[in-house]
Amino acid sequence: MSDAVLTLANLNKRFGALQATRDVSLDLYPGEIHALIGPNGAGKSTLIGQIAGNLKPDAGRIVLAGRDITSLSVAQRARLGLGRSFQVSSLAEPLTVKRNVMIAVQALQGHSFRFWKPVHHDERLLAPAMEALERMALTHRTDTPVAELSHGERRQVEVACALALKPRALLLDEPMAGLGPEGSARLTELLEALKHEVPILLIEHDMDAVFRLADRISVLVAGGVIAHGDSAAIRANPQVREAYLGD
Amino acid sequence: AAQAQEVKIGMITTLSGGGSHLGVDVRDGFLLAIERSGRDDVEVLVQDDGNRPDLARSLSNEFMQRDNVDILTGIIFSNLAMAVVPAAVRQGTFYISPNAGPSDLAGRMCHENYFNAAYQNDNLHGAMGAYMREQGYERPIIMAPNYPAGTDALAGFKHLYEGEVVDEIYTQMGQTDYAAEIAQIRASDADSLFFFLPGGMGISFMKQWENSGVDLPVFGAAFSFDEIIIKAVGSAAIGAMNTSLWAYDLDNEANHAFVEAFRDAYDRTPTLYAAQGYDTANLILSALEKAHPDDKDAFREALREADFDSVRGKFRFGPNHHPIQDIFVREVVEGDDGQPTNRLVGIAVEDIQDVYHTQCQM
Amino acid sequence: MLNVTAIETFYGPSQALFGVDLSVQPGEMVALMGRNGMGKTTTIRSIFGLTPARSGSITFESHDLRRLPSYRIAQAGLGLVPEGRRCFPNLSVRENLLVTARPGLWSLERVEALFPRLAERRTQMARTLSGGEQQMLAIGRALMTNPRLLVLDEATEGLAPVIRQEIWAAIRELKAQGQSTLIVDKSLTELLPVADRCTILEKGRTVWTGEPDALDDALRDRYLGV
Amino acid sequence: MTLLIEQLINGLQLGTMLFLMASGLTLVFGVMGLINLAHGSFYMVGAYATASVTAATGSFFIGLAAGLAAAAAVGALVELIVIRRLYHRPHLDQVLATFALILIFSEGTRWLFGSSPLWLNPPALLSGSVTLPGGLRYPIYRLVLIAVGVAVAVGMYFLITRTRLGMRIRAGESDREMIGALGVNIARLYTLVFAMGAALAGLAGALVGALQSVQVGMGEPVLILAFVVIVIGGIGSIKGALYGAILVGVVDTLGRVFLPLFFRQFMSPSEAAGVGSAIAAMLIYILMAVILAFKPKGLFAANE
Amino acid sequence: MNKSDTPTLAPQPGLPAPAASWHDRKGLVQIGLLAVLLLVPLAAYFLGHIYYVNLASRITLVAMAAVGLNLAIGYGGMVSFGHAAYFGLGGYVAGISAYHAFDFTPVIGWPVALPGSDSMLAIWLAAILLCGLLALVIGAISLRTTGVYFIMITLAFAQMIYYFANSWPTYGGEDGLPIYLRNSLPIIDTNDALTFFLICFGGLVLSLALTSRIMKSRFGAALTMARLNDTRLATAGIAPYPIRLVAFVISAMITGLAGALYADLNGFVSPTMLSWHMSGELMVIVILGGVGRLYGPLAGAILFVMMETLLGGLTEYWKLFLGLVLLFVVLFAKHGVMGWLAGRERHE
Ligand SMILES: Nc1ncnc2c1ncn2[C@@H]1O[C@H](COP(=O)(O)OP(=O)(O)OP(=O)(O)O)[C@@H](O)[C@H]1O
Ligand SMILES: Nc1ncnc2c1ncn2[C@@H]1O[C@H](COP(=O)(O)OP(=O)(O)OP(=O)(O)O)[C@@H](O)[C@H]1O
Ligand SMILES: [Mg+2]
Ligand SMILES: [Mg+2]
Repeated sequence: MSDAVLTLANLNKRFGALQATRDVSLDLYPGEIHALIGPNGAGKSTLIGQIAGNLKPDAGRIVLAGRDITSLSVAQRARLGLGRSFQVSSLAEPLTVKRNVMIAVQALQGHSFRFWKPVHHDERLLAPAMEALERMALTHRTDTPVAELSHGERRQVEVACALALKPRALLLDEPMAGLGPEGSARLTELLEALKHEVPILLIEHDMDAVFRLADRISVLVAGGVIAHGDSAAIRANPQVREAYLGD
Repeated sequence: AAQAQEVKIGMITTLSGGGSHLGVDVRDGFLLAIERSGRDDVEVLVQDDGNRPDLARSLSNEFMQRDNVDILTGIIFSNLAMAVVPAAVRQGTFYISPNAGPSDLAGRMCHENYFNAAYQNDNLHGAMGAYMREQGYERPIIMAPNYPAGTDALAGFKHLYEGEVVDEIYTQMGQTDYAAEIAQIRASDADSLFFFLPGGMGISFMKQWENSGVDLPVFGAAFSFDEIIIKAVGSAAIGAMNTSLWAYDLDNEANHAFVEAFRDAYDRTPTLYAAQGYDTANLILSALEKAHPDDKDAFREALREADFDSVRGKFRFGPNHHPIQDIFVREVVEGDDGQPTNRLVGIAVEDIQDVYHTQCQM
Repeated sequence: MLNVTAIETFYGPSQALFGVDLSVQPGEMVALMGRNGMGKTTTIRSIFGLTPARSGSITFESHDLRRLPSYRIAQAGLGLVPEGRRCFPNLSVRENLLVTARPGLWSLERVEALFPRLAERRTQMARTLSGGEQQMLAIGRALMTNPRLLVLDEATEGLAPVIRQEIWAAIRELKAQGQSTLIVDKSLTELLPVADRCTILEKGRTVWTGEPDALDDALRDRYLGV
Repeated sequence: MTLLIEQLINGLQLGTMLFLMASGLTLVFGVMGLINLAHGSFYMVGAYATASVTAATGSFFIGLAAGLAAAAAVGALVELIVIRRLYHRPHLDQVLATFALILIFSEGTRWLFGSSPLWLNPPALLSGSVTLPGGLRYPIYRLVLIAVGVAVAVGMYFLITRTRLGMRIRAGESDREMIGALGVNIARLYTLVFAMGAALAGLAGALVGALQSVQVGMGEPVLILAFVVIVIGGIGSIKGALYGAILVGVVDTLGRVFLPLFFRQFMSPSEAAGVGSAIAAMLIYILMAVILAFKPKGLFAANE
Repeated sequence: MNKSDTPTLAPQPGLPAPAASWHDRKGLVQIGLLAVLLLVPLAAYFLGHIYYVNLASRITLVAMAAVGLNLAIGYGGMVSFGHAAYFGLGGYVAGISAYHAFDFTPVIGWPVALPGSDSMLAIWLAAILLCGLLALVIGAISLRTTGVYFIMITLAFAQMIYYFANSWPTYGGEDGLPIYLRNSLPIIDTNDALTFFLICFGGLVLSLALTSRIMKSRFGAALTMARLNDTRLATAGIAPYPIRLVAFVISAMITGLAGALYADLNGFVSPTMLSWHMSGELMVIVILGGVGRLYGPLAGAILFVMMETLLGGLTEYWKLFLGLVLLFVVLFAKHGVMGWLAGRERHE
């Protein structure tokens, strides 16, 4: 088990009286897509928040590639290779798509205290950004301000930003939400290819996609993991059917 | 006389923002005198400094460098005077102060081209100290805002009071609530209160003082008791004694003429500041009769002579070009119209001279 | 009851709608479809006067909606569940429901019965709700205005399958009660069976209108990418 | 000891005065998301209207009513003409526009009323002082101010948290477009709120004007203090404004009195008075910086 | 932190576009502004109107202070309501240093005796360093807060310094501190109005160039992102706090240098330079010119100072008209004077 890229050990988080995550332990292995499903409000986004560093866990440990990152800041974790997308898009609206992606590349290439060289036509920033956009089939939108994108397109930009970080582990919070059937299908394909480069922790309510993509599935209900297994096992689990899947 | 050439006077004064009624009165008094002189070769340019030193400084440059004025005047507040005067007089322009007389300009930094036609800042406070001593008050408590003019005021008071004061209270600039200070005064065993709170601060203080139930005789300098301020304070001001270098009921011919003319022209009773503005203008006019400012030495000499009928009665300059003059005591009483007004009581100190003239080397 | 004819809408200088036609009859449920970025949301924004159409006509019963400010449009009887939920984050769940409520069939009790989770979270601030909870809240909030025409923009996005089923059940129930609805949703399997009519947009134009049954594979492939 | 108690009451009273000003500001500021530097102008308008109507009619209470009405009317007018165009604009534009309004109001008032301060005193009914239990003599008018402040606080709290109007106001703050699309005439609502905030400022100006000098620019120092108060309390929170105001009032009062006494332990009285009052002047700013350094959203951060 | 709980304080300009070129309207406007600022005082000097040269110096320095502030407000989204602290500190550095040089007394006697100096170079360096240091301390604390809280905490620090200067008697307290002789430079005669103007003008051009260059760099890209969406920046792997802090410090340094020159121009420094009115005025100039526009502060300063001087001579109620003009600009020239002259900023 020691080769896990990302290990969560007994993460706990409380909001007042609400136990948002309860003793959650998970592993993410190279080459896999690990899906995290569960009812609305189960604590999935809260968990991602704790992994990415936006929320501080009350107890528990997070280990990325053998390194304990529990006490690191969001930015430090990102530089160590944690990429994420937000459930509700969080981009710089007035900037172009390209610029939104370039900032991730810039972080990756080292510190940002360079005051002199213009970034404007810096190929070292531009090329990797374009590559990420190409993967999301967004090249026709590179020079459009994000504010002018449709909902679905923004979701794609989010994923592109995460990819540009060349992450070691990718946390995707409902990347399919808002995508049309066509977009979903394309993203499904992409993720399938991508998982060989970077393992993905995927939160998704689109069960067609989840069952098709996930190597393993964990089911989170009321903050705790109630089931764990491959698609078939989860599909068959009566508890999961009742709490989440329905009939 | 040297009337052939035009004379330009630049007036920088505070016409907007805090303390603007002082500037308005100085200006009105000054212009009244010019008008009454009937001289049409004297041009007065007026600019508003908004009570800001940097703007005042820039305006003085404008007057000197663009308009080539011969004489500058008008500044109300000491800190603005400090920003403008030293540089202006060094460049050879005359500055005649109608109000502010900071200690530095009277002493260390005095200059041959600088004249003060009003007072040195300490004059009124010191005179009140002397007056209170003479009246037999033994335990005054004294109060002023914590800024140079405030600390100078209290120092000036103590200098001529020549006794122990019960306590000194420093308030904040622009403070509006004085409940805490009033409680402190009540708790002390003082037999009288002297305060220096110019402008709105004095109004607030007096109003709050009235309702507090503390019953001590109140003394101050004219700055907190000019006709405009006591009208705003109302009944609370009645009975307060204040020192002034002038009173509208001062009995001399120049003054009668001035008060009447001012009331005619502006439909209000002149304040101390109007009188100072008027005297400043008359001082300048008297010198112009003898010399043109282009002839600097002659003009300076003419100013020194102070050969004009001051509304204060007598007036002369000390060696540092600050006045040596009588300081009067006034009491706030209810006037004929039911509104408070000042009534002349007597002379507090005759021929007072500031202490800084010894530091002045001209 | 709702008639949209040939509207053109601009975001600043860039045109998003190039002639959308759409109508909803009383008691009818109309599905508005199209790929990402084709103008579905823009059409809805134009109906509500949020991004006013520059030309064309929009009428609702006797009202000319293009002449009304958006609050009058809502008062005329349109209820909106916007894309992206947009609950009032600084109001509690209950306050969100009550803040714009108008009297009618739907009351706090009925909405809470429809979404029991909202009842559990009654006093929580909406900003701290999970995504799905917020979605329920947005639907509940629109129902509380007791609209004659309900407009749902991606109302089931991000919901757990069970909940989604519940919401679809609720939508079907609303339909059974004769509620007129205009609906945008990407899950065709759920949408098509309930819809009475479909309108498909492409590049800001109405390109097809018809019964769901008439939506054959060729059309789907061409306009919806499935 | 009595002195300490008296000073505490003084602090409380200063606090309630500040609260009157701060409550309107926090309402407009927190709730409508508008930085309104011109709030101090409404304070001035209230005081001027009260002073002139009192002078004309001889009745302070008629004057007070006029002051409230004038401030509310001016507020509504300003909202309709200027503020309305600013909601969707960046905060900085609001700063510039309301700064311009300050200039216009101040100089406009000076044009109308002249540079001289106006007369306004508390009504005879409320002047003089009473003896409190414990033998302390205290001005009646100040006690009335405390009562008015508390009443306004309770009323406002109720309005914002318990009424539909309050909910709509808050909803409008977070998403103006949405509340409109759900059928609320948000524009009218905002005019109402703005006028209400202005009326509160006018009330403060009228009441406080009777204790201070009614003059042009009287609103500016109070404005800054009111900002300090709402920031310490947490923007948008009426409760925060109340506690913040009382905290600032008490700290300021006690600082002014006791710091000079404190420094007397090691300096001459003159020096101690100077140093003490210099630090006292900085005290509330130090207080604010310390509070924000530890609680970056104020003591009672709203919406959390 | 997401958008709904942090009001965006600054409007949303993007990175500055490439340097002014002859081809576009913006470039023309920028070059035009600089040319007017340079040529008018030149002409005035040779026609013998020293006053206009000094007026131009004043515009230049106010503009430069505002350029500093613009870096914080416009580009960094940090709405500082306390930049007068740096402007005034710069001024006091010049004043105090000159005061001691004049008196031959040390500025501090311990641990090392530091003599006063009337050399502008030394003063500039000291002003820049001290302002940077002060901004580092103030920024480190203030940047923990956001939005309106940031506005107020920066104001709080500035007010502390203001009250301190006001009641500290050594350097004149409220009366201020005169600088009898303008500080000097080797070879050059700084007392000559035109020479002094050219020094100021150089400072302005330098600070404009610096700002432009910085905003095009990687640091600028990060700062822009910190302003627009700091969660995104952090998620991308760059911590927003140090980026902001550094920008804040640079901004204070520019404003501080302008302050030092301003004191020399006036021959005088007083607490007014530290007051919140000064902070407000700088802010108004930035907004008036166009927030986050490189040449906005210059356009704003020209307009503001000109209005102040022109209206002041016309009527006692000039501030009323100033207010009306400002109001008109906000309501009808949406993106400030630069927006009006040169069109909206677009992002590449
Ligand atoms: N800051 C907070 N304060 C209080 N409660 C919170 C906070 N953030 C989240 N919660 C609560 O924690 C629970 C878990 O929320 P979370 O967003 O993680 O759910 P989720 O599993 O991502 O749901 P969804 O699939 O609907 O997005 C929810 O009930 C939510 O209301
Ligand atoms: N605020 C805006 N400014 C400029 N253009 C916009 C804006 N919002 C949307 N657009 C453009 O208008 C077009 C239609 O967008 P709209 O949001 O209506 O699409 P949609 O059909 O709802 O897509 P989705 O399924 O992704 O939500 C898109 O091309 C989009 O880029
Ligand atoms: Mg979630
Ligand atoms: Mg859409």
